[in-house]
Amino acid sequence: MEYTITSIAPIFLFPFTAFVLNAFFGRKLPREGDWLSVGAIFMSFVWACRIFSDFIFGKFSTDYYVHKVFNWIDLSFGEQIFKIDLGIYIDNMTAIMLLMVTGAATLIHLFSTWYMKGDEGGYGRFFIYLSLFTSAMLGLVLADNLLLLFIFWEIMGFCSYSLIGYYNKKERAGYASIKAFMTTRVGDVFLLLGILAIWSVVGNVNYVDIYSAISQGLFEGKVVLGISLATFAAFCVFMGTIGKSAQFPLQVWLPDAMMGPTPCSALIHAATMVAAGVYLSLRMYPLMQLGDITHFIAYIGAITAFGAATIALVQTDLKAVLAFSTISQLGYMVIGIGVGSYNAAFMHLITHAVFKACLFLSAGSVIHAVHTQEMPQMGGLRKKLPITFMCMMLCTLAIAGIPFFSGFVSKDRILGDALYWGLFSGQSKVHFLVPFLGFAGAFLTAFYMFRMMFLTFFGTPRDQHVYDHCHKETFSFNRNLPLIILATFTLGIFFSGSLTGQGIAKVFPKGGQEWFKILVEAPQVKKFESYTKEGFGFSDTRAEKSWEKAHYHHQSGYAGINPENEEGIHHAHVEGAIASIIIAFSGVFLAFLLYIRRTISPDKFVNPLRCWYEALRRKYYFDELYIDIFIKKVLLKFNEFLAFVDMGIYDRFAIDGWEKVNRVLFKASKWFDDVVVDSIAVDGTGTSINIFNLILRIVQSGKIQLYFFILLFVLAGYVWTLDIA
Amino acid sequence: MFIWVLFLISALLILGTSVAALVTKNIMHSCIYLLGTLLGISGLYITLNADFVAVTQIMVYVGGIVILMLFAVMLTGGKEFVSKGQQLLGLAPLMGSKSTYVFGLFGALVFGGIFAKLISYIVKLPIDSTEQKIQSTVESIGKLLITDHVLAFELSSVLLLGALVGSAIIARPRRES
Amino acid sequence: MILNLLTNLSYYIPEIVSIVTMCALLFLEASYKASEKSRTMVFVASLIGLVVVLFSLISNMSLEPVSLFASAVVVDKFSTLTKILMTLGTLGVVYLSYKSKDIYTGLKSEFLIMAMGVLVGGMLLSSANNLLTVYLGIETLSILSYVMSSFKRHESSSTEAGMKYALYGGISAGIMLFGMSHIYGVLGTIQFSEMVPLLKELTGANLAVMLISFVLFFVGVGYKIACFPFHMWSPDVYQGSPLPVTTFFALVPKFAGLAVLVRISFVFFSNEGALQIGWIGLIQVVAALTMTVGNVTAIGQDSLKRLLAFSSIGHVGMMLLGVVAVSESTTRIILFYSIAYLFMTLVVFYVVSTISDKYGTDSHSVIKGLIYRHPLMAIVMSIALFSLAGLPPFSGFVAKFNMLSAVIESKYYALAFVAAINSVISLYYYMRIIKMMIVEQPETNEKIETFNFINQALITVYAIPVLFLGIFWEKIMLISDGAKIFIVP
Amino acid sequence: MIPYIAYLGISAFLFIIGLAIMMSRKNIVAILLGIEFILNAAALNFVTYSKYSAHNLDGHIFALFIIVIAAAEAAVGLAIVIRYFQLKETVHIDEASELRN
Amino acid sequence: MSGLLNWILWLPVIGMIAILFVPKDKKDLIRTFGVVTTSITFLLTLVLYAKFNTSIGGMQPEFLIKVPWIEQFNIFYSLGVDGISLPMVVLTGLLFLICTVSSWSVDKQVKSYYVLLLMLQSSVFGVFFALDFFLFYVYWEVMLLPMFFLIGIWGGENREYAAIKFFLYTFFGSIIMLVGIIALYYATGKGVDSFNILALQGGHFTKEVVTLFGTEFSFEKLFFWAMFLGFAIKVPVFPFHTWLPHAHVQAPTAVSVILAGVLLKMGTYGFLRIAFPIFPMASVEYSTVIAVLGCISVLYGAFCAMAQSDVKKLVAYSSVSHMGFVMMGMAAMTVQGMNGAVLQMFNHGTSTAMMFLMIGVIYERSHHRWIVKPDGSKGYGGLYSHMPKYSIIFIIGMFASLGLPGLSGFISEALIFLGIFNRFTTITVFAVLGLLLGAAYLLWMFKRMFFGEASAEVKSYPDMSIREVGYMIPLCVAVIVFGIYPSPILNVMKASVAQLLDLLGKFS
Repeated sequence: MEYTITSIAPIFLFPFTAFVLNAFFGRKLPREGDWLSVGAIFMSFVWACRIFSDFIFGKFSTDYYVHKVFNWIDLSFGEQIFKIDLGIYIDNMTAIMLLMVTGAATLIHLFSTWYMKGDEGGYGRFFIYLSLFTSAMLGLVLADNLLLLFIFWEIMGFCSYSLIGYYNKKERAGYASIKAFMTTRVGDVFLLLGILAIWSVVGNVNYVDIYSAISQGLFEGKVVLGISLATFAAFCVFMGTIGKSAQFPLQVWLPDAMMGPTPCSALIHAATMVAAGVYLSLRMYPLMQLGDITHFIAYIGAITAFGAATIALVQTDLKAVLAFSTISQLGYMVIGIGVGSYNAAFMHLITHAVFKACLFLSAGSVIHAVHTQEMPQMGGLRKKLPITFMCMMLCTLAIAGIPFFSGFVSKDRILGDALYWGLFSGQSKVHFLVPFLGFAGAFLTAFYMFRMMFLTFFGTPRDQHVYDHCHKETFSFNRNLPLIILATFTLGIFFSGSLTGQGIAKVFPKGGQEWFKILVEAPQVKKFESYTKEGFGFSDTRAEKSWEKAHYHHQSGYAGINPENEEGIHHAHVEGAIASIIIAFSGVFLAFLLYIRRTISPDKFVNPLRCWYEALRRKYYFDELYIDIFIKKVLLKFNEFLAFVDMGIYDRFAIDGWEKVNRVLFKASKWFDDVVVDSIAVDGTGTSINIFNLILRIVQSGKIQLYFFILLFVLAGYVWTLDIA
Repeated sequence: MFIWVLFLISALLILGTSVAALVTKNIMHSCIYLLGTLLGISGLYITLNADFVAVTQIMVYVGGIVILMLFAVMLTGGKEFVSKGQQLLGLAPLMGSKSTYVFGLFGALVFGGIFAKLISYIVKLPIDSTEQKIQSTVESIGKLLITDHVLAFELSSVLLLGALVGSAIIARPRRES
Repeated sequence: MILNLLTNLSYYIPEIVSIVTMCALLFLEASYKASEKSRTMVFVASLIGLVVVLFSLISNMSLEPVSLFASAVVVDKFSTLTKILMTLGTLGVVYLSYKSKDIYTGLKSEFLIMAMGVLVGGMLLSSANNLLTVYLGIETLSILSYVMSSFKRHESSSTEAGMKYALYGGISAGIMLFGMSHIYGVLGTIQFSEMVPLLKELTGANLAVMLISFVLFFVGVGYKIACFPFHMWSPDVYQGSPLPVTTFFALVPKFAGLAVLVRISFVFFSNEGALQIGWIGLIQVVAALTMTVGNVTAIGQDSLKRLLAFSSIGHVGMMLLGVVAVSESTTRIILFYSIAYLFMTLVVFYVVSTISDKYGTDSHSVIKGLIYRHPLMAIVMSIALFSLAGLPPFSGFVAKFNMLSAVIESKYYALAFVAAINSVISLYYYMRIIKMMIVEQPETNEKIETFNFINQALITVYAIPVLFLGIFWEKIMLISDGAKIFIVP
Repeated sequence: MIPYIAYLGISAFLFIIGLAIMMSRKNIVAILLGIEFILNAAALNFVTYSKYSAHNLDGHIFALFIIVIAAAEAAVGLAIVIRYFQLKETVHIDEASELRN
Repeated sequence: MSGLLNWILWLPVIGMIAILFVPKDKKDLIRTFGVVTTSITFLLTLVLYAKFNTSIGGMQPEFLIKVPWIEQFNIFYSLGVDGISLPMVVLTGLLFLICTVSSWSVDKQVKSYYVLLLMLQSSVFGVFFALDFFLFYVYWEVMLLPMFFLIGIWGGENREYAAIKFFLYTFFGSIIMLVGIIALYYATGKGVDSFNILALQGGHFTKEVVTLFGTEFSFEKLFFWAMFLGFAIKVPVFPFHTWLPHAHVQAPTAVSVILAGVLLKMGTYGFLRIAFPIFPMASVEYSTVIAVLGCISVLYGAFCAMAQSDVKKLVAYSSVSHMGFVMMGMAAMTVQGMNGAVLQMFNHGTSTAMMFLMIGVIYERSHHRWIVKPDGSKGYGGLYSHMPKYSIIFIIGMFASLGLPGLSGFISEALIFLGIFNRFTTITVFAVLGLLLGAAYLLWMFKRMFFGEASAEVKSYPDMSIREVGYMIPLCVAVIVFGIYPSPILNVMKASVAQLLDLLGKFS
């Protein structure tokens, strides 16, 4: 079966068309066109399934990809050559992403039709943005180069902005939307710089060209701003990830982004957009390695994973807990990238997308039912919302890293790789800090997720009014079906091909392998060494070359330092798995003690650590640091200062100045004439010679003798300067 | 010898009266000193063989302009504006005040500079100083006035006519609305 | 020999006609009682006389250049064209004076007499070819001007203006004479044509004296055209004088002074050497300073007349740039500039005169919101002001363009930049007037109805060349190009 | 033979005196008087040069014209001064600064 | 076809004369005349676009017009169009059409307003068409006159100051340029081609020397700076930018649109048409300075914009910032950068026009433009929920302006950055911050104006009328279409740009 552009593009075009149609005619359509969006994304899902199945069952190889290129901008004329080609690039990773995105999006769209119902004036708008967002995300996944990726990346940012600011009558929504857009934009700007840096070496930013350039050593010896260009580019690209995936220190936007409607949080701020940052880093993994910033990445991930988890401990807002848990989980993915756990990081991306989407949708279901987001006002809801509770529980188990659930499979593999990376790969033992923080974070995750569950669904209603207000949940197609489907996919078996992720049972035919491990490998730049630009083009390259087999270890999917030491990796994985199981359960147990049995009062922890607690509640003062100090005190003051200088000083004095000087001199000379000369100089004649305002007033003072004098004076000047020799 | 004597007398007259005209307090005296200077100059003209010019000088200047000036002084009251107690170093009040002196002195100095430069070159001029025979210039001047300088001669009448009419217009006491 | 002097008298018809007109006016004025009728008669007579002068001048344009009266004067195309300009300027002023309230009714005919006298002086000056005629010309211009500027006999300001003019004129004439005397002393002659060959052979002390003397000589000319530092009388005099007189001063004496300056520069300084370097250097400095002082001081003037005085100083600085070049194009560009300047000035003064007649003051505030009160006047005035500032597509731009190109052709780049910056400064104060006329709201909504059809037609006629010469300037340029200085061999 | 520089010196002296008068006296008539000194200085120069270097009578002619024109100028100038006095009752030069910036 | 340029150039004048004969009181007739004239002109520019031969780098021979004007000086009335000027011409046609429509609500002295507007259009076309230096200069200056009056008469409270400032500033630059023009005339020996912009191109003056104050300067360098000053003020580049906020704030809506949309482009157009090709050596040598100034403009404009509480002033400063990008793109002297710069000229024209039109729309309702009033209270607030149509169009304009991919601003900025990174890496790193700041001030402004509850006053504003939406739609379409597919513009310009780059390449 041949892939043509027309057989792939619909994935992107369906939601895009829905967007266009809804944007123009949405208001005139029945139900404001929501069916159009849902239908479109479902069609995309079907298409994605087709591609996925092709990739899984058709070839089942790591080397399989489709690359279509078409010319977007061609500035070449004569000797001046410049082209920008855009294209579609599908390999296994893309196929999986497509499936995840379309699947999650379909379900979330569906859920939205329930959740957003009755929202006056905004219902249609919501679906417009949702469609646009989905198409952008699909475009990003399909893109074959960083520029196109960047384009969709930014469009997603725009959609995120719009959806966070969806409730535009709330001032806070406005703040949150700007904060989200601007914070990610910081990362975006760096990403753009990274693209520029790469472009300056490679001549374009196609993934394959970048890999090829890396393998050919084109980056070597290039220096930018005193550091190696590779490091610079890698750092900049990773900054994109930091911004989009809400990593430290740009994590501040994501909690506020919860101002948006819950389905949009589920789709954008949990499942897809934030994961796009990780996706970018995965795509550019060879560059990260070349630029030697993997340690940096690992530490950023570790700090984020642990720090966000600590903050999540004290949140009382249901969505805020989820938001911080999202940040934390994204931190794990980033740790995965940093430590070389490529495959597991991507897997965690997918699993996280599923369970976090489900968590958010469940939260949405709860919030919609009780009309509050504050957990202290909930409690005991499991009787009123049984289906939601069940789904949410499954997801919580997954995220907490309980065995047999997807979260365990992926997170544990990341932690195992991190353990290997920190302890056994032969580098400094100091780096044990990364797995340590990872494990600590895992413990906290288990704790706070169950804290959330316990506070929400267990115990007795704390606010009877809210409880009474909540209707008993009955199965509804668009409310519960998405939850159930998503919850189903939190089972680890779908991802690992085994129950534990440790190869207990094999499901798929290609013996002894998890399908993830087979399908997803770190990009092997060596394969692209012989690649030349002409080799690609407008054709399907599937059959053209049989690439060399991958060099990495299939067993572990590990791509970091010393991947050959399979023994060590395996060893670390076993240790990691044991540790994380213990940790997960102990976390759950602690939560149980605190919030169900109440044998230990939370105050026991809070009181001695009062200031720490306060810091957590204030999210480590990042908002204060950024907004109050950096933006308000520094940036705005600086701006006001500059604006004042510009209009008040520069413009007034340097530009209008000569006129003002004239005026001032005029006044001064008048004063001089009237006061000084008249009172001090004899006779009040004003005939004293003052050079101060020679040209202006005294000169033209109407006193003819002064005129004479000036005449003579200047004349003498002329005569004396005459060069007679 | 006559020439030398005339020259010396005229020169002394000029120097003396001109300085006096500058420093005197009284405007009327000043006019009279001007008269002396003009006479001195006509004396110099005589030493320079310029008989016609000398005579015209006396006639026009002495007979016309100075009288005009005197009339003007009389018509305007002849005040010299000196305020007491503000004179230079409290010494003899000559004609002005400190500032006017500063002013006049400065001006003179400045122009003195020009002269210094000019004269430093003029003394180097190769000028023929041989004695010439004294003869009347009236006839030649008359000829020149109706040949070479006829245009200037004729057009100066326009000037004089204009000046005449102009002075009449301005000084005419008639008041219109 | 005497008859020989008269053979070329036909060249001198314009001057003779002017003098005759002047005398005729005098007689007319004397023989009729002061009444509206006699004033009209004098007015018509002067118009007729001026038109005849104009036509005779135009017919002179086709004649070959000659020197007359034993080389006392030269009649060449340059001088003839300058005379045409002066006559046109006088013509423009004649009607202005006739209708202006700034000149007492009883003095209107005297004004015309004086104006004819000044015109004669200007004509003499523009074709002067020896030191005596230069002196006589300048003095004729000056002395009659003193009278003209104190025409408002009952206002001390006017008299003060005349007095200042006289005093300043006296001192500068004295200095000029002093310089002339040394020129005469060194060269032994007062004829330009005899001086030229002698000048070439000068060396040492002679040359030094000569240079200084020429600088002193320049004082007299510079005073007439009001260039720095001899300009200081002009704002006071312009402000104090009646408006038609100010207009007249802005045109006729300036053209005459420029003509003589150009002639001197060409006759004496067209050969390279120490003299030329000294002279050109002098003019450069003077030009730059004149422009700057004129334009800078014009900012912040409240009196329109005073502002225009300073602006005309600025324009003189511009015109001096043409003298700096001393090249083939000098006469052409100076003449073109003068032509452009003539019409712009006429328009501006015409409007200012009308308005200050109406309100009795020439302060800025009276032109506020002129566009609402008399659109035509405001539009024409802004065209003229834009033109004065040197904006295309008006004639002022072409004039400035040519001026700059002459300077740049001679590679005086610094001067060109100074000139450029000066035209920005000048734009600033012109814009303030335009702003007041067009942008600001009027203080009263009263229409200006005294401005009748003849007036409207007249300013339109004045404004047409301002616009037309900005676009189709080739013809005039060719005519001016033909007007070369005739150096008597 | 009298050295020509003597004449020139006298004329220069006169000139400076004239300037000094013009610049320091406060009476307008006195200033006009100063002009006469200056003009005379110039005329004296002309006549001197006429004898010593030029050997022609152009200098004399010039001097004559200077005298004539000086007379005209003085007449007009004095007329204006008198007019001014009639209007302002003063001939102090610094009072005459009505026209100024 | 050869008369097409003449038609485009003189049609507005014909319309202007026609309006002059319409009585003052028939306001609608005058407006109709104005709109008809500009729409025909716009159609003609589209015809020009359609007839354009993209494979020719230089002037399109088909459209060249050359008639002697002043033969004595070798001045010609000479018009032509190439790939660099064509986008500007089309933009001019479009924006003037929109402006005449949007000015329908102007009620003060309608006749003079339309006369001046059409006069302005003709002179702007003249600048873009002129191939004769003298003609160029004349149009360059003539354009100032209607502009002065349009700002001065129909502007805001402080209009007089703004108008004079605009006029003087520009005049200062252009008069210095005039010195350069004349110097070139004499440097070429007053020949037939001395005022011919095309013939002057190619770096004929690299060896000439100029003496100024006794020091020798290279002719090329000295007069490059003269031209630089003239164009940089028009662009405007820091530190010559201060006229812009005043002019924009005070100008009426349509004039702001023209000013930002077209007139600023004349500065950069001047660089591309005149300064670079005529003085290639100096241009290459001083490209760093241009880039640095561009970068400073970007940042400085953005910083200043952030501190503004007047929305129009904010957008005005954003223009400074965006034109800084154009300068940088030109300074890059690479194919991407240069094309990006020209594209940015076009795109900034559309996006900033949108912003100004939108501000005009709200101004007509509220009669103020404060984001935050001087007393600290909110100027607007809640527009989003109250005026949905307005908000959506505003969002499109705003995001196009801040460079959102998919809208027009992004691709040109990206091209510029791609072009400049290799040459001026450090500058790029700083300039990229401009994108960040650009987003910051625009979004912050948007937040303050559009979010929150609508006050009673805001609730009294009607949403956009059909006319208002009507004239916004072409711009929206342009912003979106050229954001997604910029090739229709890039294709016409690339040959000309390539030719320019070939020339510059010889000197780098």
